[in-house]
Amino acid sequence: MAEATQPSGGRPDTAAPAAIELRGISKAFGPVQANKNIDLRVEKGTIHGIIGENGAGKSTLMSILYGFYKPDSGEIMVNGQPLTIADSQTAIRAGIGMVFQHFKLVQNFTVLENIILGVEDGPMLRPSLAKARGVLKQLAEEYELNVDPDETIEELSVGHQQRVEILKALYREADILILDEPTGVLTPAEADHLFRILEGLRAEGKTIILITHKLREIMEITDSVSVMRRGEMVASVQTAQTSPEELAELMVGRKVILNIEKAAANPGQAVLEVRDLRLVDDEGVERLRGISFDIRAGEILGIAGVSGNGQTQLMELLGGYPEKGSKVSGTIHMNGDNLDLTGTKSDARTRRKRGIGHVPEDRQTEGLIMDFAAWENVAFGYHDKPAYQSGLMMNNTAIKSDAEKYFEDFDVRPRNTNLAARNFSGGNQQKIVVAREIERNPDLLLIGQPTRGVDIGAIEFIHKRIVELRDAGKAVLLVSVELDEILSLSDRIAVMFDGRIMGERLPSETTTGELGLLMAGVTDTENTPDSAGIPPEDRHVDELPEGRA
Amino acid sequence: EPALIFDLGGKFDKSFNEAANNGAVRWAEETGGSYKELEMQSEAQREQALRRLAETGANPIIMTGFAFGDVLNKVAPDYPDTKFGIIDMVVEQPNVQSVVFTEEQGSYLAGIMAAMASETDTVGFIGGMDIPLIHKFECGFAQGFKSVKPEGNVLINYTGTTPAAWNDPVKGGELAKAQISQGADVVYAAAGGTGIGVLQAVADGGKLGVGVDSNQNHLHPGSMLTSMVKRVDNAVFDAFTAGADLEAGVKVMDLKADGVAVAIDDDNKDLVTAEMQTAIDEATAQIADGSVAVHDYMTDNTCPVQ
Amino acid sequence: MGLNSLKDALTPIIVLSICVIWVLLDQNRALDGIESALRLMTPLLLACLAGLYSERAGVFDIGLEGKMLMAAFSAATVAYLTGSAWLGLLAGIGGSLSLSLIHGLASITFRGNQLISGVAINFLASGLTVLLGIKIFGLGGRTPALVGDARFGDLNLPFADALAGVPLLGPIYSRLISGHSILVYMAILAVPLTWWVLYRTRFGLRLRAVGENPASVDTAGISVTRLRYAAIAICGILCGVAGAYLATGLSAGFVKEMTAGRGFIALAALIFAKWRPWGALFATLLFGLLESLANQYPNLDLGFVTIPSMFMNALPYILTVIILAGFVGRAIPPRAGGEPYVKER
Amino acid sequence: MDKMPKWADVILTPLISLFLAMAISALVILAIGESPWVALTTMVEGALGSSYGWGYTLYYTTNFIFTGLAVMVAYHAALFNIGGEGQAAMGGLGVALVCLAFPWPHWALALPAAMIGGALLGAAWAFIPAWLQAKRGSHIVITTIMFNFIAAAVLNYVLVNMLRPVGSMDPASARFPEGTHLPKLSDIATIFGTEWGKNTPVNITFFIAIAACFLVWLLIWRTRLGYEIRAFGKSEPGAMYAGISPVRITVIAMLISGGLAGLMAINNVMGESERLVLNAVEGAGFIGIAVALMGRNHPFGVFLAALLFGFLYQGGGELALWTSIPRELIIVIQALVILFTGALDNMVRMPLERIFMALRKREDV
Ligand SMILES: Nc1ncnc2c1ncn2[C@@H]1O[C@H](COP(=O)(O)OP(=O)(O)OP(=O)(O)O)[C@@H](O)[C@H]1O
Ligand SMILES: Nc1ncnc2c1ncn2[C@@H]1O[C@H](COP(=O)(O)OP(=O)(O)OP(=O)(O)O)[C@@H](O)[C@H]1O
Ligand SMILES: [Mg+2]
Ligand SMILES: [Mg+2]
Repeated sequence: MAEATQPSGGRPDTAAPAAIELRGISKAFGPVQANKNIDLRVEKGTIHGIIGENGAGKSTLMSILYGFYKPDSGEIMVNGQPLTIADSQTAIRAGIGMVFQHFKLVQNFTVLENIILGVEDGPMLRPSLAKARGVLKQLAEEYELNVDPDETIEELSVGHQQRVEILKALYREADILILDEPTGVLTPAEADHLFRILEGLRAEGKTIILITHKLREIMEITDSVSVMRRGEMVASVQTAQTSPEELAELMVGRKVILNIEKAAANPGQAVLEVRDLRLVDDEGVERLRGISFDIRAGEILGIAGVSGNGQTQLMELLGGYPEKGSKVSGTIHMNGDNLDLTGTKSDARTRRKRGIGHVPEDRQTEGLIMDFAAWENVAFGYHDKPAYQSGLMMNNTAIKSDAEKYFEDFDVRPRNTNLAARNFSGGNQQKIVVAREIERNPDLLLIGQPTRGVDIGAIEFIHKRIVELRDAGKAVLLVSVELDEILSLSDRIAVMFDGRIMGERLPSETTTGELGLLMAGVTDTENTPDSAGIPPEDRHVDELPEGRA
Repeated sequence: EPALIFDLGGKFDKSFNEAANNGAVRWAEETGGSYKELEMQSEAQREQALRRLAETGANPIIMTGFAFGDVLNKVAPDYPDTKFGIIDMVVEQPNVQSVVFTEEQGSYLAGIMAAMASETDTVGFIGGMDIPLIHKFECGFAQGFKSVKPEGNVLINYTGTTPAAWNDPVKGGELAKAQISQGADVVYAAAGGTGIGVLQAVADGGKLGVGVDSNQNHLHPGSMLTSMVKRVDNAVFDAFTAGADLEAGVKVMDLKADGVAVAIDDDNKDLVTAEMQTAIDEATAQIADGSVAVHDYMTDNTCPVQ
Repeated sequence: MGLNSLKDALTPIIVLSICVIWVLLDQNRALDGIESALRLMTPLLLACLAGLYSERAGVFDIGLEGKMLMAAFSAATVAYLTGSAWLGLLAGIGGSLSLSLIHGLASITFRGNQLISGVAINFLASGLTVLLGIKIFGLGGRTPALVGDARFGDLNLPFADALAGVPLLGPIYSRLISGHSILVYMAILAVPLTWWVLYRTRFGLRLRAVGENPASVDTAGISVTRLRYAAIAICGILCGVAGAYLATGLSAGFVKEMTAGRGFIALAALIFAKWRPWGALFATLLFGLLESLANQYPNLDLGFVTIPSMFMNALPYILTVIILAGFVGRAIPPRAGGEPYVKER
Repeated sequence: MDKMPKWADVILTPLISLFLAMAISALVILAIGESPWVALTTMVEGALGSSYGWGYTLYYTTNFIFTGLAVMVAYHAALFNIGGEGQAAMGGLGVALVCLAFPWPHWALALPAAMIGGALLGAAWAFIPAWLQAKRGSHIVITTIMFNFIAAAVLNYVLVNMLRPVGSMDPASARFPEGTHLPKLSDIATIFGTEWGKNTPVNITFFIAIAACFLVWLLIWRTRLGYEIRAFGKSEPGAMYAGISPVRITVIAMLISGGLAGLMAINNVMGESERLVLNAVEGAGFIGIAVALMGRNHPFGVFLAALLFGFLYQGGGELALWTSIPRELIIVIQALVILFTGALDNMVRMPLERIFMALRKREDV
């Protein structure tokens, strides 16, 4: 451990200059010191991982390298040459490419337009587009990065959007590729596919910096790894010489249990009975095609699937806010009572009154009002609760005292309920939402992507709480693209594909491989081995109905 | 020291505020006297301005525009020793002189001239905001026109319903062109700043325009048939001259009293034919002796000809 | 999808139907009316395209009115003083550009509120034009009337007279198309030009990108600030031409507040057009047509009832609401519009 | 966590901005060949130097409070209500109809009825744009602009053809009956035996405006509806998730907004002119936008901004009345104040923040 705190080279031959060398980089955002005197050395032709808790300063550091932010102090050497990176253009010219945590794509532009933006060949677009089309075809073949160049970004799945970002960097002939949490939005298959590409790039001599929260990925693919904590670089080590446990401890500053223990389920009465649920969105696309399932009290039903196969619509429909203009049919029974699917009694408010709690997939645009104070967010969705009213006014004291309690129980940091939600890190934001929904003690908890972009410490905590709720005899519907999460939390697993449930499995009796096949739309009977090789999302695009394109 | 208050249009409105200003300036030039003047800035200021002027001892205080009527009714009794003059409105108070003009008579003459100048038997009228005062102009004009050409046609447009109606020369120009395209060859504009656009478009289109309030003949010499002048300047001049002895009561500035007239000067004398001049003189005499009565729209909100 | 493209085609369809029906009913008046509509459309179109550049780049601009007013004043003043409409046009552009610069300073450099800045610019123009007018000419804010070369005259296209006799096309060419000020043709040409710039050039690509997602432009190494300044500069130039046309083309001089709300109508047209150049042409033409219709038929007699002039004057506004409510779908503004680009909080 | 203390942000920044605006205004005044000092003293003297000036300043302030609050409430629901002008005009019609409908025995009875009338018509005028936005997706900015024009047309028609006493030149309604005349603040002062603001139009509506500020504050930050309005304004998907109906909030927020704008008519129509005239609103609807934005969409800010604009209006009026400075100068000064305090505020804030950061660093060391 002792030697680990010294930044040291990736590969033994120290004669060659490092691809990247950062010295004493500091950066403050107002009063927040995001980076403190950071040193980092990344050798050529290696994959270097960077890990750290939410808000540790990883994205900031990489953005500085990419010329997006200007550092307050420090120097940057690229391939041994000192370089002042004033803007991203300089970084691009120095061969640095970056795939941001939040993609920097223009939603209503085509893939091609996004690719050439900023590196057009001349004042006219046509020649640039034609050239890019050719190059893109080559790159696609070379790296198996297929995307339709004429599709607009908003029509693409997140996985494909990420491909566009990678293609953007490759099109700019990047030698050094930075990926900020690339797998946060990917399915296991997609992530594997990405790693194969990264390995290919490494083989070509390119250098890759990979930011991730997933220790498994670090162990699997990186050559060396750096750990950041609270704006500081706390360690840089060879991956081969460390372990997940050690990294987790370096990151969080304490021991972390990576696998949660949970007792066997003890299911009771059916809480939710869903029959033949169908939903056609306002563009006429059938998003749910006859979904039926039960969830019993004291049980976690996990829904696995590639994102975009109807999980979002299912959760929104159960939560009481299907997209405007969509038509729904089927029945939902909650504790034996029929729930309205249309009309004023089908809204989220009524669902909450019925005892349905909901942690939405998108905490930033749905689960929280980012400009509201944390304590106000604690009442969000429950603001009409009688306990929060006093006469005509709202009882803010009651809300604040609840907020204090939740912050304490869920260890939300900083412990300041008056801060606006946007000032919390992603993990802590998620804790606020989860606390709000779980503490309400709902009969049924809908929880979507509970740990997306959340650091290890917080994941552990949130998982524990979900299991506790189940053990208290409540029903939980869990939707996640993380198969690990599904497998370790669920008592039963349903796999969704193209608006249908392809099959149900017990976690003890299934494997990642089998679930992967179901997620790709391969049903139990036609279990053909060759279809497994194709990344699932490639296939489902073709099978979507015409109206979608 | 006399005082003059202009209405919201401002003293350079190319219209009656400006005419009032001319009267005051002339008075100052001829007598060497000085006077106070104010321009309104908002509705609520009317009372403020009146009171403040009265308190500073200004006498008489002349104001232009019917919008002062209501306020003056309220303020005048509080300052019995001050004389007030209001133009375009009757206020019945012992210390107020109300000056009203018979715009319908002047417009009647303009209508006769337009009818005689028109070759297409179609003429146009363009008003600013659609309010009663402007209908008074419109109605007089139409009566005069029909008295010569009973079968002829008067096209009527109003500019708008917001204050912009008085300041939209572009719209004025388009309205004039629309009327020209319907055959109008003489267009009478009673629309403030909008009228400038009307007269411009008429001149550009080679037709004849009729100005209003002040003598606007000089704007487009040769294209201006005449201007229906309303001698607000005389009214102000007279009031200033009368000073503190300003006579209370209603003062009707009609054709007879030279309160309204059609302007004939060097700029348009070539357009005024001898028959036209005769017809004007005749009509003036008839109106004066009462054998021709020009209907005043304001009396019953209707116009006998349409 | 099919429904949406139908909705997009609706404005052109409405516009063309009005024209065709009108011509069929009363060809003579219709041609004059449509010609008038083209003139009325021109300032709206220029201002609308101005707003399009600005808003497509992510800078909202409710100051179109003020810029046009300032341009009208500067154009009239300089045209009067120099006797040249072209110098007036340059001055108009200059006047409008200086307000654009203020807007840029406030909303781009200092990341201020774009709406407030726009409101301020409208007030500023409204006050300054009259103040300067009084100072220079002493006519209560008016400029003296412009004559001769100080105004933009009407351009007669070749063969206009010769072709006038040809049935149908002849009158359309000689009366509708020919005989406008050069600025009208410039405005109409600006539509395909804008389309071409926006969709066929590098600048256009970047401009649209910066209005949708400035971070994408920034991470591509292009200056967001410079792009946005370029956009508002174009906006200033177009507003300048619009104002100059009002004062030195359509009328012969400046009258205070002479823009009379056209900047706001242009803004409405921009939303109507869904921020697209051809849409802008048809939306503003629709406004022009409605106003021209109201001008031609001031007291529409429907037989059983005569619509009073007040309502004929308000007709363009009423119909706009009805059309918006009934036919044109949701207009989605450029996503980054109205928000200053802030990298570091 | 903040870059500088709150007091600096809330007080120092606007004050410096205001100072800058005044400095540039002084340059403008110099440029037109007048004396800035005379202008300033005339304005301050005329607006704040006497109870008389205050009376007018507060009268205008009252107007701007209502329109400012109207814009503010809609703004919290992410609705940009440019229609205050039309809503206030229609509010005037509502007030006039109520006042003329009935020979009111006492103002205390007439006032609540007129308030309802004004608010109702103002709200009705906002309802259509709101409903169209919520249900049909018509952009509220366009529809409210259009409704301003339409309101002008309606008012013009009603005044000329229906409410105007026969034979009157003036497109205005008849005078309201005696029983509707609201007590002026000067009358109230007389009761207390002092003479204050004699012959100024400020009336008890001023207190209603202040109460409205407080009530709006309660509404937005203390009630469930306010919570829902703010949540909807910040994130529509969020609102859906929380079970807040976008249609309901859009319509309610605009109804409140239009109602507030309509209430302005109590002040100018019922309190001041005591009859309905054509252009009674006189741009207060538009100034409301500036007031709300400069007041940072907080009722207290709205109050201060309204006071500032009231001062500018009255001081400017005095300037135009008693000096040779044209009244348009005031519009320029207003523009500069809006520009510097509302849009260029970061020009002041950024350097200030740097100073405070540097000071803090030094303390830390
Ligand atoms: N643009 C910005 N302006 C102000 N503060 C910022 C900005 N970006 C990041 N910060 C702050 O800087 C700190 C480091 O943020 P950063 O995004 O680098 O963390 P991270 O390690 O990437 O976290 P995560 O794992 O959640 O992505 C955080 O406290 C964050 O709130
Ligand atoms: N009403 C119209 N009349 C003529 N051409 C049109 C019309 N509407 C759009 N166009 C043109 O058709 C082409 C395709 O339009 P499209 O809707 O795809 O624009 P877009 O690039 O998607 O715009 P945005 O980026 O705003 O979504 C564009 O070049 C556009 O200018
Ligand atoms: Mg990050
Ligand atoms: Mg599109």
